[in-house]
Amino acid sequence: MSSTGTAGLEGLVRVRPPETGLRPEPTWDEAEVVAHEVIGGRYHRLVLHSPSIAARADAGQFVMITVPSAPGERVLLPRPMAIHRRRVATGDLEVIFNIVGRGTDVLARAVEGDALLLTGPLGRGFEVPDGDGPVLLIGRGIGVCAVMGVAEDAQAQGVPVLAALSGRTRDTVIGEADCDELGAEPVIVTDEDGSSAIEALETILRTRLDGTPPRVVMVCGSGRLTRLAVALGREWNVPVQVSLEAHMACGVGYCHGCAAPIAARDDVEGPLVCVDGPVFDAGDFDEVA
Amino acid sequence: MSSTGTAGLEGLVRVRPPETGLRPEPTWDEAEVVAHEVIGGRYHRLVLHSPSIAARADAGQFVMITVPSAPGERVLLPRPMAIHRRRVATGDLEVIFNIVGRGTDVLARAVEGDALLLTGPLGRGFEVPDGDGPVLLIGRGIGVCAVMGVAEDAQAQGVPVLAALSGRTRDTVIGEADCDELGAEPVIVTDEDGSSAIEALETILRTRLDGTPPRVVMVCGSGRLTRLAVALGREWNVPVQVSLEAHMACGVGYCHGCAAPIAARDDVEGPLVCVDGPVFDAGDFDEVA
Amino acid sequence: MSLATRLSPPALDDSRGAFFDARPPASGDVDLSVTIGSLTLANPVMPASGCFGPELGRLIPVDEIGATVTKTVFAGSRGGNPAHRLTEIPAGMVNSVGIPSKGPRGYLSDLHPAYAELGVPVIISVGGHRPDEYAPIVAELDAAGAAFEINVSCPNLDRNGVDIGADPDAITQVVESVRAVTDKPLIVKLPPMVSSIVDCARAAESAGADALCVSNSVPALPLDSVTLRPALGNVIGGLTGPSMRPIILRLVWLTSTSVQVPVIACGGIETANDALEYFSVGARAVQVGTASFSRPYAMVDIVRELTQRCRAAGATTVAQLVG
Amino acid sequence: MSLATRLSPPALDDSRGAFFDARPPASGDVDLSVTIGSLTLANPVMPASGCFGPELGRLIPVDEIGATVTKTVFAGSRGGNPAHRLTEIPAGMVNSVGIPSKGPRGYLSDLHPAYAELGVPVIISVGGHRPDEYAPIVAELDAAGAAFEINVSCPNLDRNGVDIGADPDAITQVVESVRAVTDKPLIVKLPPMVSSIVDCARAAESAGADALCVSNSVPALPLDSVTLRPALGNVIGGLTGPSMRPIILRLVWLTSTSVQVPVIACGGIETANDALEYFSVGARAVQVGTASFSRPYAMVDIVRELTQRCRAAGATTVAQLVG
Ligand SMILES: Cc1cc2nc3c(=O)[nH]c(=O)nc-3n(C[C@H](O)[C@H](O)[C@H](O)COP(=O)(O)OP(=O)(O)OC[C@H]3O[C@@H](n4cnc5c(N)ncnc54)[C@H](O)[C@@H]3O)c2cc1C
Ligand SMILES: Cc1cc2nc3c(=O)[nH]c(=O)nc-3n(C[C@H](O)[C@H](O)[C@H](O)COP(=O)(O)OP(=O)(O)OC[C@H]3O[C@@H](n4cnc5c(N)ncnc54)[C@H](O)[C@@H]3O)c2cc1C
Ligand SMILES: Cc1cc2nc3c(=O)[nH]c(=O)nc-3n(C[C@H](O)[C@H](O)[C@H](O)COP(=O)(O)O)c2cc1C
Ligand SMILES: Cc1cc2nc3c(=O)[nH]c(=O)nc-3n(C[C@H](O)[C@H](O)[C@H](O)COP(=O)(O)O)c2cc1C
Ligand code: FES
Ligand code: FES
Repeated sequence: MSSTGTAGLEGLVRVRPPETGLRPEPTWDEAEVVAHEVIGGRYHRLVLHSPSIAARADAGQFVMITVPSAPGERVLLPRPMAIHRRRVATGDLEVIFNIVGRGTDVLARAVEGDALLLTGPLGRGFEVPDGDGPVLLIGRGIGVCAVMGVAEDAQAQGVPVLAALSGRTRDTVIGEADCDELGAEPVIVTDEDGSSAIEALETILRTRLDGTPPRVVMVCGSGRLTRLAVALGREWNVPVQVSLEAHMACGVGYCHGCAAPIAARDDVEGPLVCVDGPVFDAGDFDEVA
Repeated sequence: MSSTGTAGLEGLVRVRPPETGLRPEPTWDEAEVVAHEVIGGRYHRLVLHSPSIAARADAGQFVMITVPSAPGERVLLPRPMAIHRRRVATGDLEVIFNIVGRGTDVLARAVEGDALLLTGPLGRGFEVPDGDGPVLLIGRGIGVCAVMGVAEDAQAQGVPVLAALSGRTRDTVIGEADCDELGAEPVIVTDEDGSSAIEALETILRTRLDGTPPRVVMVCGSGRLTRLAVALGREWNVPVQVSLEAHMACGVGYCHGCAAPIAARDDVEGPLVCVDGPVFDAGDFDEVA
Repeated sequence: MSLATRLSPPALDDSRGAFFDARPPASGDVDLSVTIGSLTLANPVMPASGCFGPELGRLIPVDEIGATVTKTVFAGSRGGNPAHRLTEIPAGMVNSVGIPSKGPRGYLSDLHPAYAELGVPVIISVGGHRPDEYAPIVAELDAAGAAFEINVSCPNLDRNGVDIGADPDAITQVVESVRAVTDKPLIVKLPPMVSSIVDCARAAESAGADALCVSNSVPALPLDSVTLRPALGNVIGGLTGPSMRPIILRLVWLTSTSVQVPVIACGGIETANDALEYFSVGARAVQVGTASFSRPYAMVDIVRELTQRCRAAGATTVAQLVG
Repeated sequence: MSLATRLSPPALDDSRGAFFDARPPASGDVDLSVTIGSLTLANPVMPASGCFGPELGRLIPVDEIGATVTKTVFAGSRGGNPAHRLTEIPAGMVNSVGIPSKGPRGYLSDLHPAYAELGVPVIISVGGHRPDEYAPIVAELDAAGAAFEINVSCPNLDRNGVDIGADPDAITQVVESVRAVTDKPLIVKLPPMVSSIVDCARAAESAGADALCVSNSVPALPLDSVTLRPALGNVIGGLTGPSMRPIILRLVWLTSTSVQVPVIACGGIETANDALEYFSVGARAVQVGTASFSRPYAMVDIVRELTQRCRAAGATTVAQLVG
C-alpha cells in the first residue's frame, strides 16, 4: 500500500492477467485478540486468532476489520489491513497498524480477549513467478506488512528473499525480526541516516544483489519506491508487483468504493483495489509519468 | 427530581414566589475528578474539585456536566446532575449518578485525575422557612441527591432533619452515611421489605415525627412520594417543595428546552426547570389530580 | 471482473458455517411476508441499491432475505467518479461512487446470472439523467427483473442540478413511461432533500408506482478537516448511515400517511430494532445499506430477530408487533 | 422570568476569570471584520438563533463575539411545544422547543434591555406563519435591532406544512415586505430541506436580502428506541449538531457560488477548524448553536483561535487563510 494512496500512480500500475489458481473463499470470523503490543514506539501489533482465515490467506491478501462499537458513537466502516503474518500452526494472523484517525484509534484500544469481527482473506495477493534469483521485497513504514507474507512462502519454497525495510528512524522500521525468523535478508534503510533516499537505496540494493537480478520485485508503501522498483524491474526485465490502497467499504467487490484511478477510458471503471488488487502489476515503462 | 420527569405532575407544582436573597452567579470550571467509586452496587459517586462552585452552591442546586469526548464517540449535550454534597473545606462537590444512557455511560468511565467541565451552580434550590419542627426530606433513588444539601445547611443552623431514604433494596438506598455524618435522622424504606409503600411510609413518618409536624417537606425522586408529601403538607399546613427533572441543553435559561408542562395557558410557556426550578412549590391541594 | 474471480471452497472449520446453519425453524407461526404489487416477498428485509452484490452471497445465506436489489443500471456505460469515493464522518459515511454502469446489456451478461442464482427475487434498480432514459432500460430488462426500483434521485443534467425526483411532474413522466413498458411491480425511490416529499410520493403513486422507497442518500459535501479540501473526488456525495435515521423516519412517516402503496424505508437501518422504528411510523419493508459493510450478516440478523421478536410477543405479523 | 433572577457576584477564585482575562492582544495585524449590508461586525462569529441568551453573558465575555442573535420573535404569544423538547442522537440533537415567544412587545420589554447591555450588535430573529406576518414585527422592532434575521424556516400553517422558505415566491414576498419597512441589514435564514436552495437564495437576494444564513435545522422524527414512540412531545423536531455539517457545507457551497451577498454558515460548528471548513466553501461568517451547550465558551474560543491561526499563517484575513 502506498502512503499516498493511489494518487500519482496513474499509468504506473495495471491489473494482472487472470490468475491461474483458485483464490481462497472469503469468510467472516469473530477473532479473539491473542496479543496486542505497541512496537517501534508507534505501531500496534495485533495477533488475532482466526484459523479459518490464517490457514487460507495468500501472501499479500488483507482483512477488513470491523471497528468494535464503544458506547456512544460508532465507527461505521470496517478498516482494511494487510495480513502481515499467517501463523497456521496456532491459527493466528498478525496485523500491524498505525493510528491515523478515528478507526485505528478505536482499534488501538482492543485488549487481549476481545473479539474482533474480521472478513477475509480478501483481494488478490502477490504471485511469485518461477525463475532464478531472489525475491526482492521493498516496503516502507506500514507497507512492509503487505509484503511479508511473500517471505513466509519463499522460506517454505526455499527461495531467497532480500527485503528492503524503510522507515523514518531506525526504531520505527518494521519487519526486521520477521526477516530473521523467516531467513530473509533484511536491508534496513532510514531517513535519519539518509540511506532511504532513492539513490542511496538503489546503490545498496545493487551492492547486496551483487549482479544477480531478482526474479521479481514487490513493493508497497511509497510512490517513490514504486517508481524505483519499476525502473529497476525494467532494467532487469523482471516483473514488478505493487500493493495499493484505496478507501474501502465492502472489501469484497460490490460497493465500487475502491476503484483505482487507472481506467483506460472515462466510461470504463478503474480496477477495484479490493478484488482486482490490492496487488497490481507495475505498468509498461512507457506509461510511467 | 422525579423518576418520571415532570409527567403527571401538572397542577401539582407551581413556581415559587420571587426569592428574596441573591442566587449564586453561575460559572464554568474544569473540575478535577478527585474520587470515583461505585456505591450501592450501581451508583457512581464522583468527587469533583471545584472550589468556586462548591463554596457557593445552594442546597438543591445542580451542575451541568459536559460529557468528555472519547475517541470515536461524542456526547453533545451536557448532563444535569444534582449537587449531592458541598465540601467547602476541601473545595469539592459530590454528585451521584445512575447509568441510564449514553451520557452517563461515558461519565462512568471518568477516572481520578480527569478534568470534567462543569457549569454551576444552577437553578433555584430549596429554601428552608423559619418555623418550628424538623425539616422532612423525602428522596427516592438518585432523588436523594437533590435534597441532601438541605441536611448540610440544617446541621449548620441546628435544625433537626428527618430524612426518608427510599430505594428498591437495602443496599441501593443512597444517603445513609451522609445522614450519619450530618446528624440527620435517616428513615430507610425499601421495596423489598414493603416499607417504601405509600401507606407504610406514611405510618413510619407519623410515628417518627410523633405528633410534631415538620416545618417543611422537601421531596424528590418519585411522583407517588410527591403526592404523599402534598397530602401531608396540606394536613400539617406546611410548605412542600419538590425538585423536578427535564431534558436540558443550556441549563441557564436560554434554550427553552426544559419548560415544565405546567403552564396556565396554551400561549404561555411553562416555567423553565433550569432557572425557575428545579425546586418548585407543591401546588394548591385543589389542583392535585 | 470481480464476479469472475475463481474461489476455492471455504475451509471446513469456517466460522460462518454455524451462522449459515442457524436458520430459525420454519415459521408457520410468524408471517413476515410483504406484497409489492404482484410480487410477494417472504420477508420485508432487502439490501439498499449499491450496497449489495452477489459477492455477499459468499458471506451470508442470501436466501434468508426477502429480495435482492441491484446497483442502479444506467442506459450507457459510466466509469463512475474519481477517488476518493468514500469517506467516513461521525455516525455516517459519504459516498460518491457515481454509479459506474455497463448499461442494461452489460448487466444482463455480466451481473444478472449471479443475481439469478441467489434464489430470491431480484429487484433491478434503474436510473437515468433524463426522464426519457428509464423506459428503454426497463423494457430491455423486463424479463430479468422480479420488480424494478426506479431511482429518480440522480442529478439531472438537463435540469440545473435539480433531481428528477424533486419534481413531481418529472416523476409522473418517468413512472408513466416505465409503467407503459412493464407489468412488473415498480418501486419509486425518492430523494430526501425535496421541498415536499408528499407531493413527490403522490405523483409516483398516481402514475402507477406499486411502492415507494424512502429514501436515497442525503447530498453532502464532506471536507478533509486538515487540508480543508473536499474529501471526495466528486466533491459532493451521499450521506448514509445511522445519523440519517431521524431525518428519514420523518419522511417515511409523511409519505406512508399520504399514499396507499407500501413504503419501503431506507436510511441508517442496522438492527431489527431500527427496522421496527420504521415499521412503527408506517413502513412495510426495509432496505439495509451501510450496515452491511461492517456486519455482512446485518440483513440476515434482522430477519431472524424480527421472527424471534414476533414469537416472543405472540405476534404473527410485524404489524401486530408495532401496532 | 429567567432574566429577572437576581444573582450574587461570582466568587473571587472563579475559574472563568482567567478565561475572561485571556483576551488576545488587540489585533491590529489581523482583521476579522465582516460587513453585512450597512453593518460591520468586529468578527464573523455569532450565535445561532435560539442557542443564545443574555444569560450566557454570565459565563463568557460576549463582547468578544461579532454579534448576538436573538431567539426568533413571532407576532403573537406562543407557549412553545410540550415536553420533551430535546433529545440527543449519535452526533446530533433534535429539538422541538417550538419557539415560545412573547411577541415584539414582550421582546422589547422583557428581553431586549439585557441584549442591549452586552455591547455587541443585536441581530433580531423574526418569524411568521404567513408571509404577511413579518413586516409588522420588523417595523415594531426597527429601532432595537442592529440587523434582522428573517427566519423563513418555520412550518407555514397556510401552505400544507411546506416551509415558507421552500418557496421562492413566498420568500420574495416576505423579504420585499420587510425591506419596505426597514433600512437595517436583512439576513434571510433558509431551511435546508428544499428542492433547490439556489432558487431560494436567489429569490432572497433579488428581494433585497443583505446576507443569507444557511441554514436552519434539518427536520427529523427521533423515536425512543425502547418504546418506539416519538421521543419529542411535538413528534417532529430539528436536527442540529456535527452530523449536519457535511449536509450544510454543500448548501453553503451551492448558495455562496450563486449569490453576491455574504453567506453566514450555520450547522454543526464546534471549533475554529469547523468554521474554516465553511469559510473554505465560501461562507463569510458563522453561527454556533449546539456547541455552546456543552462548551459555553465555544464561540469565544473560535474567535480567539481564528485570530491566532491567521497570525501563525501570516495572514491578515480569514480569506487569506483559506484562499
Ligand atoms: C489493502 C489495504 C491494506 C492496508 N493495510 C494496512 C496495514 O497493514 N497497516 C496499516 O496501518 N494500514 C493499512 N492500510 C491503511 C488503513 O486501512 C488505514 O490507515 C485506515 O483505514 C485508516 O482508518 P482511520 O479511521 O484510522 O483513518 P481515517 O482517516 O479517519 O479514515 C477515514 C476513512 O478513510 C479510510 N482511509 C483513510 N486512510 C486510508 C488508507 N490509507 N487506506 C485505505 N483507507 C483509508 C478509512 O478506512 C475510513 O473509511 C491498508 C489499506 C488497504 C486498502
Ligand atoms: C436538575 C436535575 C438534576 C439531576 N440530578 C441527577 C443526579 O443527581 N443523579 C442522576 O443520576 N441523575 C440526575 N438527573 C438525571 C440525569 O440528568 C439523567 O439521568 C441523564 O441526563 C441521562 O443521560 P444519559 O445520556 O445517560 O441518558 P439518555 O437517556 O441517553 O439521555 C438522552 C437525553 O435525554 C436527557 N435525559 C434523559 N433522562 C433524563 C432525565 N431523567 N433528566 C434530565 N434529562 C434526561 C439527557 O440529558 C440527554 O440529553 C438530574 C436531572 C436534572 C434535570
Ligand atoms: C456505496 C454506496 C453506493 C450506493 N449506490 C446506490 C445506487 O447505485 N443506487 C441507489 O439508488 N442508491 C445507492 N446508494 C444509496 C443506498 O441505496 C441507500 O439509499 C443509502 O445508503 C441509505 O441507506 P443506509 O443508511 O442503510 O446506507 C448507495 C449507497 C452507498 C453507501
Ligand atoms: C434549542 C434550539 C433552539 C433553536 N431555536 C431557533 C429559533 O428560535 N430560530 C431559528 O431560526 N433557529 C433556531 N434553532 C436553530 C439554530 O439557530 C441553528 O440553525 C441550528 O441549531 C444549527 O446550528 P448548530 O448545528 O450549530 O446547532 C434552534 C436550535 C436549537 C438547538
Ligand atoms: S471496497 Fe467495495 S468494491 Fe472494493
Ligand atoms: S435548559 Fe436551557 S432553558 Fe432550561
